[in-house]
Amino acid sequence: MTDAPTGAAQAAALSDEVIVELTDVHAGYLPGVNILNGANLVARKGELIGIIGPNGAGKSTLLKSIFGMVHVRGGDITVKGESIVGLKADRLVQRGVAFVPQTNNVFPSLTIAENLQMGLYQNPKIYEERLEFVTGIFEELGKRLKQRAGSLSGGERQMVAMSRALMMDPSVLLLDEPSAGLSPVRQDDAFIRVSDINKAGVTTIMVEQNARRCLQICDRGYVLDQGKDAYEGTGRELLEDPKVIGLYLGTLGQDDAA
Amino acid sequence: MSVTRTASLGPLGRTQRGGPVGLRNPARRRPRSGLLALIAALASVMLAVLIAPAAFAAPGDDQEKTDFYFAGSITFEDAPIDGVVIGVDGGGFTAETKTDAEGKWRLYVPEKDTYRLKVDEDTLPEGVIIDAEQLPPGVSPVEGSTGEFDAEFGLTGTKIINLFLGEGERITTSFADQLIGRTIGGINFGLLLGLASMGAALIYGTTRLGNFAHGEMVSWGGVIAVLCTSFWSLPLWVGVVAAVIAGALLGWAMDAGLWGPLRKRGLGVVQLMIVSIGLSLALRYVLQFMIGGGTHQLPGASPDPMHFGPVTLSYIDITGMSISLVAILAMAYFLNRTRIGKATRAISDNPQLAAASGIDVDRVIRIVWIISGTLAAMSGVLWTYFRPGVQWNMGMQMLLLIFCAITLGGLGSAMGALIGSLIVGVAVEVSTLWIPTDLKYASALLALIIVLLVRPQGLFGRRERLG
Amino acid sequence: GCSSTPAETPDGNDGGDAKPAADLTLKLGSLLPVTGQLAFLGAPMEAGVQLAVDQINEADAGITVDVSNADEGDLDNKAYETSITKLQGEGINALVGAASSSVSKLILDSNVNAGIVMVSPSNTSAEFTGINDLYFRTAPSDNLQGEVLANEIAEDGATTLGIIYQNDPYGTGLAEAIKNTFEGAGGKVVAEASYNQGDGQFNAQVSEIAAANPEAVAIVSYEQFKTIGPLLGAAGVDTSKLYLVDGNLSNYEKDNLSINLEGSKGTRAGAELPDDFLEQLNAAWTAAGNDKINDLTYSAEAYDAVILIALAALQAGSVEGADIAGEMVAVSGGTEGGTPCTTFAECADIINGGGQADYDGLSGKVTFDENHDPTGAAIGVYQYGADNNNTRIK
Amino acid sequence: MSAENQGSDQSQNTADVAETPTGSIRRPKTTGLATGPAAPGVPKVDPILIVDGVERRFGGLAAVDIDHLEIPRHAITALIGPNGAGKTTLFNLLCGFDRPNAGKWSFDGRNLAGVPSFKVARMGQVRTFQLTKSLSLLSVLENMKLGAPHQIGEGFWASILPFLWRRQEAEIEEKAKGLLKRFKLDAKESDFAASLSGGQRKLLEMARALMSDPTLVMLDEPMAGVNPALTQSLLDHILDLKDQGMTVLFVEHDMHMVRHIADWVVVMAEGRVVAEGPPEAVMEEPAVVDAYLGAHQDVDLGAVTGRIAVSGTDTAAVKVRERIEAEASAEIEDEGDRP
Amino acid sequence: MDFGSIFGNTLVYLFHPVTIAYALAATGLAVHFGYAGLLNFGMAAFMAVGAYGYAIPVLSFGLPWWMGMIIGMLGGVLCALVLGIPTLRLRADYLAIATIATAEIVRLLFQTELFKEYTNSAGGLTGYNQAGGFTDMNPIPPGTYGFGPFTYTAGQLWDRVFGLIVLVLAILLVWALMRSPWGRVLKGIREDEDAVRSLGKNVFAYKMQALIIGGVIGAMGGVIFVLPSSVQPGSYSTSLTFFLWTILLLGGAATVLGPTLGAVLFWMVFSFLGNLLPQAAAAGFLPITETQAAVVNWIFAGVVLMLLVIFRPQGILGDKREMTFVR
Ligand SMILES: Nc1ncnc2c1ncn2[C@@H]1O[C@H](COP(=O)(O)OP(=O)(O)OP(=O)(O)O)[C@@H](O)[C@H]1O
Ligand SMILES: Nc1ncnc2c1ncn2[C@@H]1O[C@H](COP(=O)(O)OP(=O)(O)OP(=O)(O)O)[C@@H](O)[C@H]1O
Ligand SMILES: [Mg+2]
Ligand SMILES: [Mg+2]
Repeated sequence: MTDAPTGAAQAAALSDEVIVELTDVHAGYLPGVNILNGANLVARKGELIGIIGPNGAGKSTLLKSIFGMVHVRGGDITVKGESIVGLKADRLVQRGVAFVPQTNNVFPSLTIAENLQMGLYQNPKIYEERLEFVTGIFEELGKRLKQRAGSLSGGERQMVAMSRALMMDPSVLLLDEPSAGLSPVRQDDAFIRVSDINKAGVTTIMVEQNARRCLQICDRGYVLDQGKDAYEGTGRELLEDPKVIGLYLGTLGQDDAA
Repeated sequence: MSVTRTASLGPLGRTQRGGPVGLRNPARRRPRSGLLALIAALASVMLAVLIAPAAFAAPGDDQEKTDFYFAGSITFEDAPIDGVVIGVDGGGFTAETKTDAEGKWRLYVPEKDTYRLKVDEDTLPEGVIIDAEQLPPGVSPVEGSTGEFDAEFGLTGTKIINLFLGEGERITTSFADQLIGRTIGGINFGLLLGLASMGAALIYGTTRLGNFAHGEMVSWGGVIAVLCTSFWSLPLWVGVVAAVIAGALLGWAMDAGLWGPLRKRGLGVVQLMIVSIGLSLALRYVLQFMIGGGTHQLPGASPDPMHFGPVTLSYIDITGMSISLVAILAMAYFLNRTRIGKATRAISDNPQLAAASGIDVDRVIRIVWIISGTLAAMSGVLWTYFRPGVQWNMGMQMLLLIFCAITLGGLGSAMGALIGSLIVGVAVEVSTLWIPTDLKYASALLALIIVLLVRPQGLFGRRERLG
Repeated sequence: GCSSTPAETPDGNDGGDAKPAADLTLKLGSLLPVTGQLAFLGAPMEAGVQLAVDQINEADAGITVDVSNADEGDLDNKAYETSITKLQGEGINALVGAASSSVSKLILDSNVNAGIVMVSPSNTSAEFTGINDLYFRTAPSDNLQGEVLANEIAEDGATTLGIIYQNDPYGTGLAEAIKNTFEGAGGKVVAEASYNQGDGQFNAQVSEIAAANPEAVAIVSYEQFKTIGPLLGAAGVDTSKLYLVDGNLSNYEKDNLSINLEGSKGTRAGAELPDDFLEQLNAAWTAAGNDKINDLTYSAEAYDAVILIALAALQAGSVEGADIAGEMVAVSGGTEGGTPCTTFAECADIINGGGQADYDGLSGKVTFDENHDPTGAAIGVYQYGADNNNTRIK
Repeated sequence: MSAENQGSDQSQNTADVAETPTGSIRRPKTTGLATGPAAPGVPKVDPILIVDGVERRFGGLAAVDIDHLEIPRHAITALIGPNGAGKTTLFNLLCGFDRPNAGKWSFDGRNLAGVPSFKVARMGQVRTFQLTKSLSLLSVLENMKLGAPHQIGEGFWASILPFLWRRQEAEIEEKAKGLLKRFKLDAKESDFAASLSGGQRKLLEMARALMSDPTLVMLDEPMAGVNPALTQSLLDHILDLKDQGMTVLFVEHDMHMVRHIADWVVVMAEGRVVAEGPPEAVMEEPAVVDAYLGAHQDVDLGAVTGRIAVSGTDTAAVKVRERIEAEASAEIEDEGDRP
Repeated sequence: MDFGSIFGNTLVYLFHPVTIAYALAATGLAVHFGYAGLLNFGMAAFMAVGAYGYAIPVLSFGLPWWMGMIIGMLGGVLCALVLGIPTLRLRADYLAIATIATAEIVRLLFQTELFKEYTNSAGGLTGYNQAGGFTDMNPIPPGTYGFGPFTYTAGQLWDRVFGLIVLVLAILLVWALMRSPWGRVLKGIREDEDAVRSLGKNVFAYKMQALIIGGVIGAMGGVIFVLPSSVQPGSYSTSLTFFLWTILLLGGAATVLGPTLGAVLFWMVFSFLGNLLPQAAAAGFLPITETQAAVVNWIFAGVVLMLLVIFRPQGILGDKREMTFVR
């Protein structure tokens, strides 16, 4: 039912401009312990990149290292051709990079509206306009703008987190497990929206444990294991690679989807 | 101001027994006849006229002076009685004197011993006697007589025996008036405290740092003002402006020189708290180094108060209260409505995420420190006028109350800091109507604990949800 | 090097001139507040110590005093803790201090253990009466001062009195003495309000007093008067009927007080201080590079304490703490037969001449009784003029 | 335990499962749990947890409002429902972490209303948290050990006397290590729990809850963020535990997992139980599909989003895609487009 | 400058009743904060209760000294209960302020004139060691012992030895407790009490037990503190608590020996500065007078305390790794 060549063709059709590039990145939290051991990744303009891998592989660490939240000890990270190693997070935001962390991704004591406002802290003028866009995706939020994010359910928080990042109309979007905790219908919506946003030209890098869904919409995917990119390929190639299935995707989804 | 007339003072200062004690007791002695009274009155008038020159001389001038004397004054219904005859007798020595126009008398005696004193009750006004029961403690009445008693010297060579006869009148403030007056005073104090608390609450609300050096930031304002005015004799307004600017500078310097770098090092809040304790110690003694250990007054401190019913306020109080209120409300607006204000709360929740949202965390925190320093310095100047006086450790003296206030209101809440401060202020001022004054701060602290018992998150705090 | 040998002073004995009789070097420590809540008290006392030491050393009467100052601090910063260790480490024989009765009590045992004689210039509480053989004080007793002040208030005709006092042994003791005497004279104390040391504001206390509307108000405080005084004025209390005590009887001319104290009175122990006493103090004090002082509170007591210690050492011919303590009563005139003298040089001459001196100091005759309390102190009564300075009237 | 349950539990081969970590065999479901036709509130043959009229309001919002609900014993029950349906809130209430405005509930026949959370856990009803709660500055192993119940050494006086608790401690440690291996956390055993990744925390949370051998374990989205391959092997573990007599109640949005292991499914929406029944049946209910599962459940998202060509026969995908495009394209075109 | 005396006076604090008393109190605080995560800013109250609990029974009721000490420790238990019942349910930062407040109330109650009969209000208490009291129990024959800066009379040695015995016992107790499952639960509570609750542990009871244990150790610290001196309400101000916290963090919060090490270091730093600066000023190395040096001393002390915490935030014995995760 899938049609791999089409996907590949589409990827090829994208511009070749490299937006995000990690070359041989080494990074870690504790002194002397590297979590990323020479990770490489390329995201070209308009690409939707999926990253999958086992728990603790370093996927979140990879995103955090792009966003300057982890000490990068070796290698280089460039965004739009410029090295951004050591740059503060708010500078990256100025360059149009948005990030949804995996955990602690909302401001609990702020209301939903304020959380969203924080999303476009640097450009508050377009609030109304963007709010409409975001609440179009997650209608639930629109109705409870005054509720404090700390009292939201897990899924609702996730929606707020996504929305916050989408508020600022980024040119590069980093998503760490955006679908976790969302109900199936919202998950699908989220994937579709991410895909749509990406199609509109936003380079997107997405970490997902909902690997099948993720790879279905990705242009290219990376499998990260033990801090290194173990596999790379188009979403379809990875989806069908038996090794990837055996080690990372499992067969549960396969059975049911079939 | 409502004025109460009290029968508080009896003749000899003890009125608990009720009624106009010390007045001649009809059961014990009948009033004299009209004739005698007339004579007595005439005599006293004549006497007064005759000895008028002597009245200008000090009491006791009629005697040979020694190192030891009895003295006192005699009044009836608050008016001095002139010409009362008092005699002393003991150790073979006797002497007599009369009270002067001020009701004063003095009797020198040759040595420190027990003497018997006798007031000639006939020279007292009509119907007045000296009730033995009402004599001061330590003066023992002689059995079977009135107006006669034994008195002894204490450690010194002087023994005073005042006889305040008749119903005294003392105007005291009624309880209700005291309550009102003190409540207003408490609000005044509370607003001042609120101004100081705002800064601490702001720092806490942004960085989760309980800044124990905040007291010194308050003192700093007062110290700069006093340096400018008292030490360098600059006009007051210069001092005040300088204090506020210096407050902002201190806030800036603290963040730029200390807290900013420490944030980069990733110290935990408890570690930072201990650092702030060290800083508080260092700063406090820097201030002592600057102005010494004494108290200094700013020009114009404690001007004449204005009276509004039971409430007395000076224009400084009113100015201070207005400034506090405006500043506090402005802060509340800043925190809840402006972008940076919201950013402070966002940073408090999660600095990393705040940075990831494009907030320049360091810059916002810098601004917060500057605002906090400014507010603290302003409250320092007001505190200087409120107390009044500048002292190197005056900020530390209110630190606990500041913490008490912001916790009571709910940590991190601007409105909470204001309400908490008012509660603390009123508790401190009003509670001593019931409890000893040396426990006045305990009342504020107790208020905190009671509030936390009922609302563990403080008045304006919110509980986090679970799961 | 902390063991205590008196002769250990590296260069204390320049020993140029010939010395009469003995040749003693007294290691004297002073533990007075330079920091902390009582910091304002420290300088006058330190100056008193310095002046006395200078005079003793100048007199060259067979005893040299090698003084070492340490900071008493307060109970909050606990400076006394390391200071006393330091002084003991230096092997002092005698100590002038502490100023605060709490600190005196805290260090007493360890000083006694180390055989140091202690003379406090400002402990007034009755609790120190006979507390230890090695403990003396030159401050007048609360009871005496309280009685003088209360008599003064009563004699001025006040029927009612309000008292604001510090809740510490000094304040409570004095307040109680004032109250007892005043009520014993037929007056009534209608309001009492105490505050704790370190309190920042006194509004509730002043309100309490003002509400009772007493004719006179006694303020038993230290420097806090500078804050309490104006508050009393603002609360409508008659500031010409305030009564102050030795802790706060200062000249307030330069203090910008905003109230006029004219007519108010206060008490302080001792004869009227010589006119030039302040100048002498400042001369001694500023010689060491310190800022000038304006205040004399307890400086005479500190001065007397040093002179007495030196005289006792001279009389004993020894600088051991116990020996000094043994002669303290005698040189103060507590035993019969002493020849009165008023300066160190004078007294030292008597002692060196084989006689017995009876030192009558600036803070009074300071005659120690068997409990080591000073007796015979004359309490002076002072009155404020329009310039907020006080002059002695009795 | 009902007779039907026992009948259906037999044909089960654990050895098979262990061999193939990714291709586990579907085990037969426990059936015959309810006494009547599947409908909200239907009584169970052998309920372990009975909820009656429990209501929890936050301001105007009724987060939980359940008339009657029974959870069957020795079975795996899935609690599903849209975000904000009140699932976590219900968990909080049932475990004593929150107090309802009204209602009562019982566990194993014992009334739980007003019972503090720790006592609930001691009775054998243990939960995990959706937003994980790891004990950051304790090692992973210590986290696990803390999960063990009835430890002698946790008493104050006994703790000073190691000989009283050493043996038990050794047993606990062994068990903890076994579980950690199973949950692929053995390599992190001595690291601080704070250094775990998001998914690893979920795993730890679950493993820790299992340390206490609970009668009823309540898992709040246990597999969100866990790698699918690992999920699969863990599901077998849960099934094993069920076979050993444990009851499981879990919240999950991963429908594969629900289909795979749940014997019974309860659907919540807006605080109420809107449907319950065996998984296949419930997931076909139109209301559930509409509000919760969505139309794309079984459709390749690549097709929906137009990333892969859709063959004409795949009508579902075509329809969905058309709808989506109609709804969204307008917005995205004028707002999402960047110059 | 006489470095011999400077170092001598500094070394004195290696073995000193004050060091021991502070070490005890800080050990108690380690149980509270280091292990149980209770932000107890009321440690001064425990010391006060210990001290008064020891002195009042001896002075007012004529009980023997050891009864006094037991009552002092019971005072610690009581104080823990009084402090804990209202405050233990609070969030950590609220707890900190509530405990400060409670401790101040306790101090003010000891200081007020209301209970003068027993507490002697601000005058404090003395004389509880005399006449059949603790001093008379001294088993050490009179004489001087030791060498150099460590020279003691029998009485001084007795104070120290007794204090040291108590300290060692307390450290052993804490060590035993913290390596047990009980200690594990406590540490769990420090990290997340809800998680521990969900595992079936009675969090409140554990917190209370910890508060009591730490409180009793702190109260014992209070007793040792007053053995060679006197009970003064002013000693128990918040600055005492602050100093104890500094000590705790200097040594390492969740360590057994850290508090003791911290106490030694703390007092040695204070003493060193207090000796060095006036001498340096007198010798002309600093452009200040000796009097000013006393003030500058405190500025330095504050700065040094800051620096110690800044450059060794986990404390001397603490685990550096922990600092990566603190917030
Ligand atoms: N403390 C609170 N204050 C206000 N509203 C709350 C509070 N707690 C929960 N809610 C609301 O109650 C509803 C139910 O929340 P709950 O967490 O139970 O949802 P859930 O079913 O677990 O959702 P999810 O699948 O997203 O985790 C949500 O809409 C949430 O916003
Ligand atoms: N703050 C931290 N300090 C130390 N180590 C950490 C920290 N965060 C993560 N690690 C370690 O780094 C490794 C990678 O973590 P990371 O969060 O990047 O994993 P991940 O691939 O995102 O996993 P998951 O899918 O579970 O989220 C893990 O082994 C984890 O233990
Ligand atoms: Mg991750
Ligand atoms: Mg939930």
